[in-house]
Amino acid sequence: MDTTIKNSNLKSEEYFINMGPQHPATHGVLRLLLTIDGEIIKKVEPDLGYIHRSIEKMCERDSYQQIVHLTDRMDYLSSHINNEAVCLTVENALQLEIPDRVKVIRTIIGELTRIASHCLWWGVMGMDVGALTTYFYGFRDREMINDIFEETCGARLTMNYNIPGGLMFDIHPNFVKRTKEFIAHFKTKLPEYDTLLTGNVIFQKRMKGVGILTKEDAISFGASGPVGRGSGYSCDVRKYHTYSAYDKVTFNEALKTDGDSFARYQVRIQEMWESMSIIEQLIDNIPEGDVQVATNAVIKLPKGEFYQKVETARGELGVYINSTGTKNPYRVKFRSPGFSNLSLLNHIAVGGKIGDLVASMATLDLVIPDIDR
Amino acid sequence: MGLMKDYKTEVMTNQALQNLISIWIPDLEFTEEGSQFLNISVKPEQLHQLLSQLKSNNETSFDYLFCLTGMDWGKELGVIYHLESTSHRHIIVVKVQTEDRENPTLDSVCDIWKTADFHEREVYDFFGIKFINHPNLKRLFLTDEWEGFPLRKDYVDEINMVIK
Amino acid sequence: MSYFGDIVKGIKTLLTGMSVTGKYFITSRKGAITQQYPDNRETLKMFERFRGEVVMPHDENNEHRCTGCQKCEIACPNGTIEIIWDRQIDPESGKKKKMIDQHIYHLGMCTMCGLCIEACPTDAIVWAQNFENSVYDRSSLTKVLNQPGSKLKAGVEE
Amino acid sequence: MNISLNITTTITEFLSGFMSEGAANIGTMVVIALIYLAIFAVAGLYLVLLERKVAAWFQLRLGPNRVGPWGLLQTMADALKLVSKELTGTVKADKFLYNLAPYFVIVSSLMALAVFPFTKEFQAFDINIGLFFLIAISSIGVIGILLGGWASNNKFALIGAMRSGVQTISYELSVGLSLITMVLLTGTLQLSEIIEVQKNGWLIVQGHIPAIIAFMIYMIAGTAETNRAPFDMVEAESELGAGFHTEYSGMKFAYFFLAEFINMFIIAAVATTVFFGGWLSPFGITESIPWLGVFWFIGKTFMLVFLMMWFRWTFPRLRVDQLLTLEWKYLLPLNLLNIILMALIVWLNLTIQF
Repeated sequence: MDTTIKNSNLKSEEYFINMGPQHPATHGVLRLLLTIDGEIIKKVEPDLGYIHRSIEKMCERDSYQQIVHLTDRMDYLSSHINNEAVCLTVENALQLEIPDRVKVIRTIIGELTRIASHCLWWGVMGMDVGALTTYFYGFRDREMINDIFEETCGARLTMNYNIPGGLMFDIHPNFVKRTKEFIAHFKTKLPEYDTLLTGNVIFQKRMKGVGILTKEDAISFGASGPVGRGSGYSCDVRKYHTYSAYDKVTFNEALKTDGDSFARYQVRIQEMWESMSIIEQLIDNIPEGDVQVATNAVIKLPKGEFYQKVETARGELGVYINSTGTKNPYRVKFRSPGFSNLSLLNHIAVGGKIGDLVASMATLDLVIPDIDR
Repeated sequence: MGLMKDYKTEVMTNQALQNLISIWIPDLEFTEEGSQFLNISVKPEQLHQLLSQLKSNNETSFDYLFCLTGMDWGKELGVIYHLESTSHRHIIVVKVQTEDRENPTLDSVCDIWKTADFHEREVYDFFGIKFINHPNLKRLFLTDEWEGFPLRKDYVDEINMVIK
Repeated sequence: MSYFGDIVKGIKTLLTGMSVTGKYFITSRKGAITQQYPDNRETLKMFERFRGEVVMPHDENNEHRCTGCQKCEIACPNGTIEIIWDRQIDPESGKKKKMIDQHIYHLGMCTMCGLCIEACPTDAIVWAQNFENSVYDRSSLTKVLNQPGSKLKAGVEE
Repeated sequence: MNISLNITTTITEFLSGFMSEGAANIGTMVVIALIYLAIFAVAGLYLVLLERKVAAWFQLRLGPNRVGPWGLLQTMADALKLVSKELTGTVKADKFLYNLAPYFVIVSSLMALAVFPFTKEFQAFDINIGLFFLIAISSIGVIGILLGGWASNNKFALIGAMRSGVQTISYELSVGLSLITMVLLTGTLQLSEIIEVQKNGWLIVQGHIPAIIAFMIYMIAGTAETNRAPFDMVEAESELGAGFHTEYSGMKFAYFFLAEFINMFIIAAVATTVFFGGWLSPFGITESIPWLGVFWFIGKTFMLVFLMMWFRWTFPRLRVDQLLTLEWKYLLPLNLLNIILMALIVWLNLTIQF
């Protein structure tokens, strides 16, 4: 769209506007310095660090069991998957043989986490584009998952259910029943998400062709998760670097090639269906067995470097542990999906309106503690 | 959809990678010890050449920089690049270190992978490594007036750091 | 004509959207998903695994199971638990042994990770389901878990 | 019934019993103004409550239920709280305009209320250009919003105000044209006479197809006129924080807020009068009891208010350029076509009359 006024003596100036750190659309304490010409975005510069806790430095003084609970506080919407990532790294380094029961339970809870995270995303994304009611419908369904977590893990968000070597304790006797109830419930509610929002003409106008990210840019910017897959970039860690019980189940990788906000939206909706199918395949076949393998009370990793990728609800989480053979890691690095996804915000928002910025930011699904770590 | 995609692609072996890459630049150090990937140690002056070749070469085509880690090895500062190829699906790790702790400088790889922009700013913020040719090298997380680089091993902050 | 077709289609999608909210409006009498929190205190029951705060159960003789081994203190990532102990003469055996004086728990620093309870070899500390932890003064978040005058239950240490 | 429902004459007659004619007229004005102010302050508050309750029911919540039975006094308590709050403002604000803006908004919306016939003869101001007056008055409110956004010296407020200006100028056109379509059918602008015409069937039935199209256009444009979702570009809390009233607090904020709800009532009341027969009961079932007209008028209006709330709690918000596309590419051409269609129908006598 050509927005310049030709042959005009009108003088216009670009101006700065401070979006955040307290702003409804930034979902936390992200601060964006916008350069705007009228309504058109010229530049977006994120300013981070408002809740940086330096988890990486804290990890250097903690034991390996203690690191796990810190990762709850990174991407709190997929805390279980974060825990799993650290545990997998430690287990691989120690070359522990993890019981199948643990793998299956981890996978089920991981997929439940993904659904819960996407439910919340759907709610707040609707709110960002102005449909306030979606928030409550999304939360209604997420609430059931949170109850399942609370009953089994003892906490709703920061679960800390994994320990290196397995799970902290066995699943609750009601777990299977409640999960099946949830799947049955959610199968009736997810189509409602589509009727309420997906088909809506206003919503489609707001989303289609907004925040376009090409496949090449997606790879170059290190986009992962639904953001990458919305651009046609096949990047599902569960497929390429399979872990836990993902090799035992069949599921499709949700892929869309448009690269706009609507594609990212559709990818997430489809991921919820895939997650449900994964849970259904596993929930009746949880193998019997132990939920822990014995580890030393003080875990010492062998000297070396260990890297583990997992697929959180937001994308690829990498855990890099550099060990010198002591009980504390020498260096821990978390490659968080949100950090890379945020870095492409400037790229996709420039040229759009303020409303477009909000819409594309909503489909990036940023969680600020994940970026700030 | 419906069609099951084949996710098992032919991966170049580490040995083949090593053979290929060692032709480009002679004095690289290769090791697989203590790591699940092939590690390459490179001198700072050859870093940019190696990395751009790793990306542009069709046989390697490491187009996905999935992790950029700043490191403090005690004596040296450095950066670890984790690279993956989205077409071949092999992974390689490139390490670079500099012994200059007062004014460490390395080449920026922003022009090769755009994601390096933020990651290098993070490394600059926490380790104080300056990246030459970085378009916008300023503090990312910390305030501009912050003194010191917190993730270095010799950083001391008696008020905020709780040491057990 | 696609111009008018678009209008009709657009209106149709809007009406389908309204049918969803309309359905919930009509059935809203069935009950809300929200809870009337302070009113439902009696019926509100937390799950038995819920991590509210760490407590040390005492039996009717005012005896606890904590031997003062400090494993919880070591396991805690945040320095939430402090154990003050000294060697006292055990009245039964007459020997000097390690006994807790105070098991201090800083609720304000606790992240509810549960590592201390996993670490405890004698099950002396457990989770309580109380979640109403807000207080007016930060200092009242520091709690002493063993009751005054309590002592170690016999037979725990074996 | 001996007491005439024509309140103006009733009060004037009563007052002229003990004062001169001029004084009585002025007295009447003051009394009626006070009555209207009181009624609509309360009505505005209860519209806010209704909105909150309706929103809650759409969203599976309970809504306000703490203050008074079923939360009926909630908005009263809110108003009390707002009155007692400090009036803050920015340092470099244009103080005079900043303080003036809320009054512009609230006065313009209160003025429009005067012309509605709530039931037969129960009308403060039966002007013969009634509809024209309404359209004119309802455009004044936007000046208040523009002033408020400009004078706040806040960029978010300014963006909101500019959006508001764009939006109101565009949609004013559709509101006017869709009403003119109906005027073709009635042949009068006077609201009381528009209702008289509808004794042979509500206009939405009389004018059938073009009337229904006009009604739909009117409701869309009317919703936009009140700056409510899906057209709440002006506030757009996920984009602009709070838009033009970012810097307002206390009672000044409450004026903006109340004005929005009274405007919504006005838009719905105009639609009731023009499309749904005003205070006329369906099929004339309660024609013998004129005061029941108030019930029918309010009832119909609230149905339309509910419709607008339903829009708000279902739809996402449009983007600012889409807002203009909708108006200039869809509503306006359709409206012009619709006028021709209506003219043809009136000319060929194809209206449905009972």
